[in-house]
Amino acid sequence: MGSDLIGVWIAAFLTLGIMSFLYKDNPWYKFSEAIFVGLSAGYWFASLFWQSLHAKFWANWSPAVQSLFQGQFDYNLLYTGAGILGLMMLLRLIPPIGWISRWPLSVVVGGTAGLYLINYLVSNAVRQIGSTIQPVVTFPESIGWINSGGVIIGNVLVFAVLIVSLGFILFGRNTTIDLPTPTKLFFFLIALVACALGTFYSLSMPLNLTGLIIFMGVFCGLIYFFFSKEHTGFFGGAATVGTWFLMVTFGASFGYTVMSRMSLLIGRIDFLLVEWLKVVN
Amino acid sequence: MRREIPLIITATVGIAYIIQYFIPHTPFDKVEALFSDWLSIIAACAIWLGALNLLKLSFINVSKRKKDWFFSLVIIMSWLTMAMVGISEGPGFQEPGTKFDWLYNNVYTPLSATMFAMLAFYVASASYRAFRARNFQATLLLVAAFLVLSGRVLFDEIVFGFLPADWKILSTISDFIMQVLNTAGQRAILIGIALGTVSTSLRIILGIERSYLGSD
Amino acid sequence: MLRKIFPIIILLCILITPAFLSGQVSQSSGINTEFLERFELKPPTDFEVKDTPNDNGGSLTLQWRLSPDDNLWGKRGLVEKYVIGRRIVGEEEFQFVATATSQSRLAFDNAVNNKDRYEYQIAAYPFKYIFRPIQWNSLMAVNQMERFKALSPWATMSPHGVVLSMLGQNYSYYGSLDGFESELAQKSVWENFSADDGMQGPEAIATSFAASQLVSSFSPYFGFFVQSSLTSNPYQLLTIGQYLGDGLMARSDVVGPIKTGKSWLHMRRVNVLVIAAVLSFFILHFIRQARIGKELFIRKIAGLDAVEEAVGRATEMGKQIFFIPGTQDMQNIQTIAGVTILGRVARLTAEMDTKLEVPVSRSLVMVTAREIVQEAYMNAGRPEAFNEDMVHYLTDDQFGYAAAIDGKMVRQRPVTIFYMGAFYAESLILAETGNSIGAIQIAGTAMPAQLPFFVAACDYTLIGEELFAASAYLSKEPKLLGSLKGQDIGKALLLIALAVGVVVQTFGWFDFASLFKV
Amino acid sequence: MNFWKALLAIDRRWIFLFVFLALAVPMFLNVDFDLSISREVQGLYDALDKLQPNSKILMSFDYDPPSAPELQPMADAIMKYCLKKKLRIIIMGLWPQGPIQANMALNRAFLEEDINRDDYVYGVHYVNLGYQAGNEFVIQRMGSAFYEMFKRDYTGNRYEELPLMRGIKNFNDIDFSINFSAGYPGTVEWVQIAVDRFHVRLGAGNTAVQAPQVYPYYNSGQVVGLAGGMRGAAELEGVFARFDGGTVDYKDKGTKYMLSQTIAHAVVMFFIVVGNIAYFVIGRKDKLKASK
Repeated sequence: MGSDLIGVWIAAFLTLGIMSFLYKDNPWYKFSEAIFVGLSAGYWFASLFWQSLHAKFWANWSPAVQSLFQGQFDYNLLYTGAGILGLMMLLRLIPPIGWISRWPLSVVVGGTAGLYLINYLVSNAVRQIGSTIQPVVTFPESIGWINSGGVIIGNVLVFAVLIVSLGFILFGRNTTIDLPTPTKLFFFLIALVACALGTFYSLSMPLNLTGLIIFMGVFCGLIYFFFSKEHTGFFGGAATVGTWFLMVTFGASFGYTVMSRMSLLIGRIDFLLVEWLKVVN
Repeated sequence: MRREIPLIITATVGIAYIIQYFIPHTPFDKVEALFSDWLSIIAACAIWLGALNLLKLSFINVSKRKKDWFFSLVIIMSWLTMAMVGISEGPGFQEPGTKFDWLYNNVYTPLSATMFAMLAFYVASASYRAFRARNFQATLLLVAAFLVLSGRVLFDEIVFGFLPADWKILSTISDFIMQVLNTAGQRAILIGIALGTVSTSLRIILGIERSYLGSD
Repeated sequence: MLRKIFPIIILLCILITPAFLSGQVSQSSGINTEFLERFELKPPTDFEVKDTPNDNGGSLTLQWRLSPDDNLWGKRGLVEKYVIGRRIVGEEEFQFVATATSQSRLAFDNAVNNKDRYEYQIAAYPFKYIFRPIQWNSLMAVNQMERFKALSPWATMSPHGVVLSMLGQNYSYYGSLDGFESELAQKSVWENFSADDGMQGPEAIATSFAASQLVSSFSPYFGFFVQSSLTSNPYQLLTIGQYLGDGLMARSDVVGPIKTGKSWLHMRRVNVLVIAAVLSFFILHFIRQARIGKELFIRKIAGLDAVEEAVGRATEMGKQIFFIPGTQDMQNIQTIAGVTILGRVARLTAEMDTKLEVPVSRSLVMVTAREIVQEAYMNAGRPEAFNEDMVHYLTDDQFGYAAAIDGKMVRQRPVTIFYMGAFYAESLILAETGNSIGAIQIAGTAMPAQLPFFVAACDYTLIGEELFAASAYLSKEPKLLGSLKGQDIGKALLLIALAVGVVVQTFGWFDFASLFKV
Repeated sequence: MNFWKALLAIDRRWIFLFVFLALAVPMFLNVDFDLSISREVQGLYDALDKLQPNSKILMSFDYDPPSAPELQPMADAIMKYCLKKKLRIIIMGLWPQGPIQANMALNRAFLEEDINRDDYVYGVHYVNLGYQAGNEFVIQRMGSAFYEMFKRDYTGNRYEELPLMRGIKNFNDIDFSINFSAGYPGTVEWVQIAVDRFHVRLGAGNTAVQAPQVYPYYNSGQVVGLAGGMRGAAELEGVFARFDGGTVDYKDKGTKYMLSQTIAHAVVMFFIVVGNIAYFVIGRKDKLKASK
């Protein structure tokens, strides 16, 4: 029990030490930071030593070598190559032949490039395109995000987004929005009416609106990422709508991240109040 | 010699990786597992360079009695403690009850959890300071954040408590944002990233982009 | 006829009613013989075995249609699971391979070799085993190993304990392995097998356990270790019930023989191959064009025009520049993009004679970044200004690194900070601290979750693909600009595919999305 | 210097203090409220509810202490429910610290009066297989045989010595599986390999950051239920308390934190609003000055 108690006090000391940085940089923080840097570097050093060098290299290579002495060829002898590349890496410590460390480096970079080319193409591009291609008219049993009572709210939202985006792609010529002019106000009114009508009809129509919005968002978002064309005209309008989608995405991930981060802080405060000071049970 | 061989290695390894995705036949089925092991072995060797660099700079600070040299000493000591304890414990260094585990739980975990938790403060300060409805785009970001924030906690129960139980306005809106608008935006970003990655990878494999190899 | 059936129906109703009332199948009801007599489970049909395509052998795909008893009135039926047995052609006995839950139609056998030819059989198992109690003398309290051995022709000793040899036979095993005293063992048996505490005596136990739930069920194809430490715990109570017979286990026909094969091309991935080839073609084509000297237009990327200005400001103030290439290793393409940008920034700092510091969190990144910075200084004609320790390692740990950088920022007060690469949660810690010291911050990452924080706390942010475009834009090298143009063509093709796909899909001409299934 | 300008120029340390107090004070309050239960959490409950006693459930703990505030309450609640319902529990971890978190959840559950530690025998009713390195490859190889990946359990017992594990060869023998995940490797990998290739029924508990990536899998049915972030934890506790209340005290940290969480969100929103009001007021004044 004794070591537990010491542990809790050390943990509390360091927790407060890191938090003291919020006030300003100070020796307590510097101390905690130094411990953190040294300790975590040591942690990774030991982890990589056992989990990579020992578990991946030694555990595969040494039995292979042993069986080689018994006259059998083991496929794991290929790990000799990894060992040599690792040693080459360390040759960096000897500057005259340090350039040889580029060999293992190019293995890493080449491997990464090959792996990522395929992985990203498949999971980020091909799969995403595939799941964006949806029929616009379907008979969905239920639309995922709509709760039974929220159908009307949902439909208003869907139509608002659709119509405003479409309108802007067709009529917006600039990438900035000025103050509302009479034309735009008129357009806005039409959009409003259309929203209401759309909502009314969509309750009985088999439109896959979410699929349509997602399609539009992906389409416009990608247009924003065009580098070799000036963003004007139709292109500009679409790119602008694209940035709207991007911004909403950012806002949403911001909201989610806030939620997550706050939970972490709550966890820390819980540690201080419950585990350490025991003022709350 | 100093540049050509690395370029050949890069191309070979990269192409081998690509091929293994399309050909399941031996020997290509072994490529992925083998190279992922190789990469982590190389990285495990490289960490010696990093660790020595950290120790060297800290040691210089201490020996020259530079400003804050004491903290450099702390870095060295804590590095040595953790690395020594970890190495001496053997392959089961992370099992419960070991000294390494004790250090991990009582020193490392609070430090990293606190650093992680500090984000909460920074999030608050950033939202106070930086999230301004400067223009239409920024306003959209704000509104979306606002709606998602409110839809994920008790506001539906507290603010709209008077509505029927299945009329969860804020949750519905935030679900809509997450599952429709957010999905669309994320996909656009992801597809863009994929294309960027493909072209960067391609340039590296074909030796067009070679800056990572440095100079002769 | 009707008279005969009617009482049975009544009886069934009476038996079933408490089950509905209590919400779960009652365990105390006696053995349901009427059900037994009436019921004969139907086997799954159309059982097929195929070589799993697109692999390096070693796997077979098993498919079947559900047993008609599996799906009663759209709800979970009488089948608890399907048991699959396999034998090498020429062998007599089927070996147990796998079970699949009810309602499943597909299983894989990944434990076959490429040499042998196999035959398969599948059987539907009823939801609940129904057992006939066996004779009392085999419902035994084992207090001596020897006795156990003598009593049971199907139990043999092995170095690890007792093996009940059940291969090909229809026995199942009930038992409590956690008891150490006979009383305790008895108690567990009662708890597990008898819901009626009033029952006494061996007969009662036997009857009740016959209708009770299995502690551990296994298929007849199964060898089974009972307890490795039987000898040290002499009071284990084991009971063995005999399975009522094959009547309840509905076997399908035997299929096969079949052999696995290796394939040379993954057919389901041909679409990726085509897309990759087309993309690569356009990228390489435009790189070629650019090299020949064709002018290529690139739109402005907001953050990047600021790079020079930011470096310039640090020069004026005589302060430092920090460059943070993300917290991931070289095994991340964003890190590579980040250090490529570092090359251009280092060139600027070399030319303007500004102090550059690159604290990194991965050793491999340190090695690479040193190469790059050194080259930049050489190219700028100032190799003497390069010092290896401009690029230095801190720690591999995400937050340890963030803590250290925070400290460095408030102490050294750099004027300009670049964040280019892959970032996780540390992004905001860094950017907020950088903001609090009033530095100009330029960030770029392709991590969607971290972008909002960079957008909020930094002066300029490269979003996603812009990070990859940045090195091209900064260097204005034709080959890089060419690849940007190639990317754009790729994007255009994908957009067209998207639009065409939605139309085709809507009219239902054919399943366009399946072209993008991997 | 007018009021709004001063407000904008406020030292951010005041903000920090404000946040700290806003989160710490609700800790002292004990509130009980009925949350509305979302479909995805209800789905998780239904899936668990359908299991027969003695079904085998595989729990993968793929997180570490920094993410514990969000995930531990979920793990606690599910662990209590499974033990109470007499499900057989198999614990593993793809993150090194996961199995330790699992033991914490077990110990927390055994504190309940209804869940008597003596009734549960290690190796028979529950097993902790420990951590295995190799990320998604671990799941892949478990598909052919658990034994290959976990030759020994967390405390060093051999796989074949554990009565519970003897009847389990691979995913086919698992009735349900739950994954608590804070990132990579996590739910996404479980879905891609265990669900798509080996047809495991999977439920998930996620941090709020990860949950958005998992929602698509929930909508397509690859994940039968999902609890995301603190709200998910609170709902989970709520749903267990509502349908399975009795003497087990499900409402724990998830519910308790929820109030702090709500206040925290309110604080952030408040900051955004105040910041923007100040920004606009000052902006307008500056414009007025410029026009004069």
